[in-house]
Amino acid sequence: MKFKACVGETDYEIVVTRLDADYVVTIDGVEHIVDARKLEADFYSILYEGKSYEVSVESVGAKYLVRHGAYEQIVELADASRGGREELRKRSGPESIDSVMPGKVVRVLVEPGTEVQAGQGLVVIEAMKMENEIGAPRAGRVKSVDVKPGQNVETGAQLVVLE
Amino acid sequence: MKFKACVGETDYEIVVTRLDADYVVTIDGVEHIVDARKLEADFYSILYEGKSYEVSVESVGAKYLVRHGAYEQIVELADASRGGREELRKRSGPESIDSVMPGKVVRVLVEPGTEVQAGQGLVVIEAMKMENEIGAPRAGRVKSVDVKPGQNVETGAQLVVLE
Amino acid sequence: MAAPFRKLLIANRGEIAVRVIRACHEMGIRTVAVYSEADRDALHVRFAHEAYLIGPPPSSESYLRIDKILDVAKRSGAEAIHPGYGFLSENDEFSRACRDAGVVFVGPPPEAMEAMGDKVRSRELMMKAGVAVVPGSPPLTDAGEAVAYAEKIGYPVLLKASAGGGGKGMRVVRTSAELPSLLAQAQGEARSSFGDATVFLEKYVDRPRHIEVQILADAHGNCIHLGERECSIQRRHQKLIEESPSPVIDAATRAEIGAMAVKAAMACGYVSAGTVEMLRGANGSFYFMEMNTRLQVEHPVTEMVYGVDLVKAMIEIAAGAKLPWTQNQIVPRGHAIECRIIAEDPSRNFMPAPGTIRALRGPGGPGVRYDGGVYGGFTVPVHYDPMLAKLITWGADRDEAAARMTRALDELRVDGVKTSIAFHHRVMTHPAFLAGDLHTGFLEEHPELLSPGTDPWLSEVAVLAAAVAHFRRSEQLSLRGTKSGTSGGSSGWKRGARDGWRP
Amino acid sequence: MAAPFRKLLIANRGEIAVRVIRACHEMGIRTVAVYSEADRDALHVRFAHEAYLIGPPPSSESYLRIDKILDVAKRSGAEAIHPGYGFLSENDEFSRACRDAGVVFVGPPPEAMEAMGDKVRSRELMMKAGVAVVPGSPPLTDAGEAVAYAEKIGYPVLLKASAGGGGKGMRVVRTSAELPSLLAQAQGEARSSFGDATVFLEKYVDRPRHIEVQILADAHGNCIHLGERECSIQRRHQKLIEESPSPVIDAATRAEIGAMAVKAAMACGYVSAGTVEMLRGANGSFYFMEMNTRLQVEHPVTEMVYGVDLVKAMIEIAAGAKLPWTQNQIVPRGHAIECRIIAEDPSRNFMPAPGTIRALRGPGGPGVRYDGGVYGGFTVPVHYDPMLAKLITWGADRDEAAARMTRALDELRVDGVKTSIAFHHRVMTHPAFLAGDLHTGFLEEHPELLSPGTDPWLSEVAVLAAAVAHFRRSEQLSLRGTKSGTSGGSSGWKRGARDGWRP
Repeated sequence: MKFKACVGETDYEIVVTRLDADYVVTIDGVEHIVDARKLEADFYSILYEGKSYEVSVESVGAKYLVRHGAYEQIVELADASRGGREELRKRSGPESIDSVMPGKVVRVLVEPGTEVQAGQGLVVIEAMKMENEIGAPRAGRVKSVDVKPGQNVETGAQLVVLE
Repeated sequence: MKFKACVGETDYEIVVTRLDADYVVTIDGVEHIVDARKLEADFYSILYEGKSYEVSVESVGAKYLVRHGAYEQIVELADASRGGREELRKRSGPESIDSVMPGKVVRVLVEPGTEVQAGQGLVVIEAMKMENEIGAPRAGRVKSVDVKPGQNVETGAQLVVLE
Repeated sequence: MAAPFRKLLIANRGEIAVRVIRACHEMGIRTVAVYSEADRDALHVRFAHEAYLIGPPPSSESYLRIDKILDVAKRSGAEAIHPGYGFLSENDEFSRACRDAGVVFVGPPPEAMEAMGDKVRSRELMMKAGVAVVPGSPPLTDAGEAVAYAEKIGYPVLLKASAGGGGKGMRVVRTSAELPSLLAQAQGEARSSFGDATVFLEKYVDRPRHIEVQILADAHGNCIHLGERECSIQRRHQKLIEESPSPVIDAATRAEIGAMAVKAAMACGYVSAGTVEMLRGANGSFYFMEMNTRLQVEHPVTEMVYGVDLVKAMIEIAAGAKLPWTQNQIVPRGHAIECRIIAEDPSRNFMPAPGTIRALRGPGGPGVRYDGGVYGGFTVPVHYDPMLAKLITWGADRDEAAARMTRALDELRVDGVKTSIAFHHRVMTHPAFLAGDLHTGFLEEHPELLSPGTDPWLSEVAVLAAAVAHFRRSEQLSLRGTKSGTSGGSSGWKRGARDGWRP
Repeated sequence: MAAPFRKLLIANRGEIAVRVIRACHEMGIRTVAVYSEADRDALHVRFAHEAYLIGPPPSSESYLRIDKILDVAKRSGAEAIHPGYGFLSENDEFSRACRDAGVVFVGPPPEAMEAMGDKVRSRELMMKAGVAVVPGSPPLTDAGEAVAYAEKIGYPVLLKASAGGGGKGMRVVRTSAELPSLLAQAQGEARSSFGDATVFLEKYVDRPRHIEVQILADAHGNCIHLGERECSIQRRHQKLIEESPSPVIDAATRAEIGAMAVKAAMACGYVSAGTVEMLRGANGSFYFMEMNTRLQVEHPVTEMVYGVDLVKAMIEIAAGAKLPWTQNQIVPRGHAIECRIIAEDPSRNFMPAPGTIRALRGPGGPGVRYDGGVYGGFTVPVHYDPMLAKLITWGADRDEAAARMTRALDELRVDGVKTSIAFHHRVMTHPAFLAGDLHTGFLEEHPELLSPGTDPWLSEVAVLAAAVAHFRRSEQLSLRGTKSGTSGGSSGWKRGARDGWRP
């Protein structure tokens, strides 16, 4: 099986095959014999080249969040037949700003048409007894505001759309 | 749902129904509202009559091994339409003595035809670096010996049959 | 030794409720938990001997309901109530209601609580007792008055809630322009957190260390201190990492500030465990900040260094016991550090990250104490504090305690929610932390601590792990595909059923 | 402080391998694990930085293979090897092979190990040094000779393996009739455990307490003791529960037996951590039993009471460091108890109970140390020692340590295999244990400790829990039944497929 991996700004060509109980993972032509044991859901013990790692691997679509002890790394994977990084990155048009936590909307700081700067506050959500300002990830114009003060929202709820 | 429960020498008549998220468990006519939450496989948090218990409940056929902290209790359950204790207890004829652990047979102390007393050693199995004598649960005559010294056995392997 | 009470109710939740339950069980006291609808599966409910539902998730309808809690105490026959920290722990009305209901409140008498709980009154009391305080204002009525006081004291100034604690309703103000909006924010937070919008101003001491002294007083006039804790590493004025002793306090200073704390406690007729919080300026001068009339989150570091169980001591004192120690029997050994493991995302300015904990593994081995309030499978409610657990390590010296914490953080695994674990790991290995160069602006000074570092070697491991996981997932998907493929798929059956075909 | 080694190999498995790995990681030393085919998923493999397979499950083909272990040390670049306890830890040949291979052995020099490792030689050495020993025989050649010595010493006598430890090859003999068969058993066990069938006889002291003294010696001629441990609660001559201090040893006696232990260690040129085991007769007299030239399983109780990390001390000493303490800097505080959590069934005479651990929850909170070697989901191999974990508690006094242990045992949950948890719980609340009335026949004297007690109240809970579980299971079964019923069953589809029907 072939695919592409992106870590930060770096791309890798990956080939994975099985070898008995192990995996052979080739990264940019360099072969690694990986003894990976799935010990729990999303949790592996990995031995390779004498080194031992406990890693948790959570996937969200094509993104894998890999944690080893106190370190974490996001690895994006894409089918090698498609465009790799380009495919992973292509995003344009209006951007939905979603709540990253469940909570209660306490204030809405913008209205449709407001021009905002990157980092400017859009909505304030109270969760875990704290008020948290959700800011604009980039400059733009508010296309719609989809919540009202006092409203309870879940994680992923659309708060505002930027265009 | 109706059934009988036996704990040690005591029998109980049990009726269980659901009441919203709770259970109504009637023991010998006395009703208990039980808030039982299954938190893991075979593990419950139980609240009833103000008391809180964490219990693990492992079932082996009609037997339930219930543990709460350092206490444990075996509860046998049987369909009320059948004979209860009598049904649970009816066992006769030859008895298979099975290994309670995986290990290696180091010595066989009896042969077919040997008359044994309750507690008398039948087979010695080495496991976890210790020699363990498997004794006769009751007096009887050895019908067959099903293992040989040097043989590896798994838990549940038939060692000897008593009649 | 007979148990001081037969049964005790814990008017709290989370790790501190579990902490109090543990002390009670060791003392042979039966425990009564109370819980909101959001906490049916919480650890304190599971660990207590008894548990009673007291209302819907919002604290105002459950953990802050004095009537409901006293009703449970009555129904269950609890003889005493431990309030933990937060919620009703510094509410003198609750303490009085317990007294009126004939239930022992495990904490100070309401009069001492009232005197010390109001920051304005406690400052006045301290000034009278001759203890140094930070220059400040009386309670503020409007923005104009606030600007006037701020200019008199000199910027930067700190807005603080009169009734508050834990950083709620606190704001640093650096210019008069931002004062009105920050004042409104502080008042709003004070109102929603404490039901009292009163705030006041204080001189903001630059590069201050947060140093606090633990005291224990009995009802017989005896009071001792158990040295200091340093709690300078904070976000939003809330502590993240605490330690005992402070790297900058020597034995002579300890005796001096300890005596000051005892004097403060005695001045208000204090009984039980309490904490006198001070700011230590860069020049070594100490200012009284406030007295917390309750058990502190960070009490374990003192327990590990002094070999004393503060919760048990509070319970014995509440039952009328005399302090079993004199000041000179209280001897420190080694060093302890606590990290508060919170469900927040440090790289997003400590934004709360509630959710379901998929898996949790606690650390073990020598010198490690783990006080948890959650478990794998538990959904962290959005209604309460984001603290999941406290990890405390002890070492023969500060270096060993920090190295042990680093090791324990490597072992601690909380999957499913964002936590501060990796952040704590970075702090424990940071040169400024290891040098003991701390102040309350530590994180602003070292913003690199907020973001995960990169390690080219670990990138390789991450790629390998993701690749294997991806491969396994694809294998499973294609396995399912193959199965349904060879069997002709389920659609054949469905069609057959729809067509009324039966064998 | 620079790490004493860059990389260290741990020639062991289970909890002690994890313990050594933890010490190394705190010291900044990279760790190398070795594992047999049965241990791919073991915790020590997961925790170490590096891990190498050294052979099939039997110890003789893996953990006892000096050649393979030294080969891994060479390949991985490990500069030192810690042997843990058991396996090769008291094998002077291994110590020598390390020396020859230029790898530092973290333990005593082979000469001291050899002198103390052979029980017959060590007795001779002790007698020469003027330390009291239990009357005994030279190595026995046959049953006739054994009977003669036994009659000379007087029954009861104890058969012991010359090369052994941990109760392997030990038998109490009470009459001459049973001596020949017990001798054969002891010899057989000695051969299979240590590769050496040599056994000898000793006077069996009645109602003795097992008291042992921890010593630490450096290579510069300094040697100190860290007080005693009492390890009287045993089954099959293997310790189950240990504590420090002993409830019957006062400061003067401690100083006396401590000095005796230091003398014993100095007599053989000892370096590293070691333990001098003694029997204390009911009359208060002490007899030297043996010196264990390695880290003991029960070392944590000493660590908690003295605030010292013995594993780190061993590693520093192996790297040539001087002892950082003099005798008078070694001061005990409080009391610590250890329970060995084993996969055995106490109600079946401690029969081994290997299997798969379905779920495991470690205890937490103040004064609790948990040193585990397993985890939920792990299958305990049948090839090795049945110890799963050690639970250690500290208290300001013995009562508090025992109450805390009881509480921690309530929290510890190991599902899926039989364990000693409930047994330990019964011991911790038993009047004879709480009175400190211990001797090595404690379990024979109190056989009620081996069986679970009954509690009518808990029977009700058990019935309720079983009833709910049974009801849920039936519900699920009937739910499945209903589903397939309403859909007409899969048989229709199967027939359709078989008939070649396609949509």
